[in-house]
Amino acid sequence: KSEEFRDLTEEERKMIVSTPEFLDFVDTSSKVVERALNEKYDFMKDYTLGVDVESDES
Amino acid sequence: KSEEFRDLTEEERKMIVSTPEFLDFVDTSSKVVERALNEKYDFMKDYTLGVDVESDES
Amino acid sequence: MPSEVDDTLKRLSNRKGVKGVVILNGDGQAIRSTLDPELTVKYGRLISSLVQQTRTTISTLDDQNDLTFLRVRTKKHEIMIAPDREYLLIVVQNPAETMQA
Amino acid sequence: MPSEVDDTLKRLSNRKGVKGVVILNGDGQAIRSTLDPELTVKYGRLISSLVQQTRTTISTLDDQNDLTFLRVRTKKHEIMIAPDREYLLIVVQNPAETMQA
Repeated sequence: KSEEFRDLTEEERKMIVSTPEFLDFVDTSSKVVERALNEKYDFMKDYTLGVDVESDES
Repeated sequence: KSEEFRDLTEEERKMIVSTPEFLDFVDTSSKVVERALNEKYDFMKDYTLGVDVESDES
Repeated sequence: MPSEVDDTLKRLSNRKGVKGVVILNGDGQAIRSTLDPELTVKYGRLISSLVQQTRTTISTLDDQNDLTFLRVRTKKHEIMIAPDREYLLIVVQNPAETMQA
Repeated sequence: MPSEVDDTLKRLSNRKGVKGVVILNGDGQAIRSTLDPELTVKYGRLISSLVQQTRTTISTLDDQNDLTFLRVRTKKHEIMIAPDREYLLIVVQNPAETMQA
């Protein structure tokens, strides 16, 4: 865990960010995440494991 | 990974299954999972990462 | 009441799209399982070690934080994992079957 | 068009409840991040290694299968991880803020 962990240089970032593969990835993955964020109902809202709260609104 | 991996005996299972901690756990965790299963909308339905399908119904 | 536990598991495993339900103890040993014995041992070993690493990851990022639920979406199915200090509930489901039709 | 990427990231990070957005390459190095540099490196290292182990777990269970999405729910927030062969999108959100109010 103490191995070298180098940051990317600005040039390396620029190069990656201009590839079609990267643009595709950002487009697709951001849509999936946005959809997940859109879920209106939080299935864990009333629950904490170990603490039971009664509430049923299905 | 080749270490011994012993199954629980029937008696051990019975003992665990009769504790209040275990009953609480099953009650709470199964409710959380049932709620997750109830989510009507699958945020990944139209997407496979790497394959982009256009569809917007927000 | 053990039969209550088995009723709950039966209800879960009868849900549309649910392929299997497993309950593990902290050592990854199965207390209940609807999967065949070989797959149960495989899941027990691999999923409990994955949960362990996830816990470690979370507490390394913030030692005041803790894992409460894990959802692993794969090409073939989704694995839902509900952990507490002692036990682990694993539900394997096929989202396509749950959602469509 | 890099600015398109930055627009997308800005849109994501402006969503209610979203605490941070990070994009990593396959070595866990950040290509973009809205977290501070120290936290970015920590997330890069830990989350990419967690995704690695999750991938290994999934393919050990079934070598025809592959990870598509990972959701780690914690006491404090949810970490959503969208991986592909090369890159990793990480979004940290506070579900309470997204859902309530």
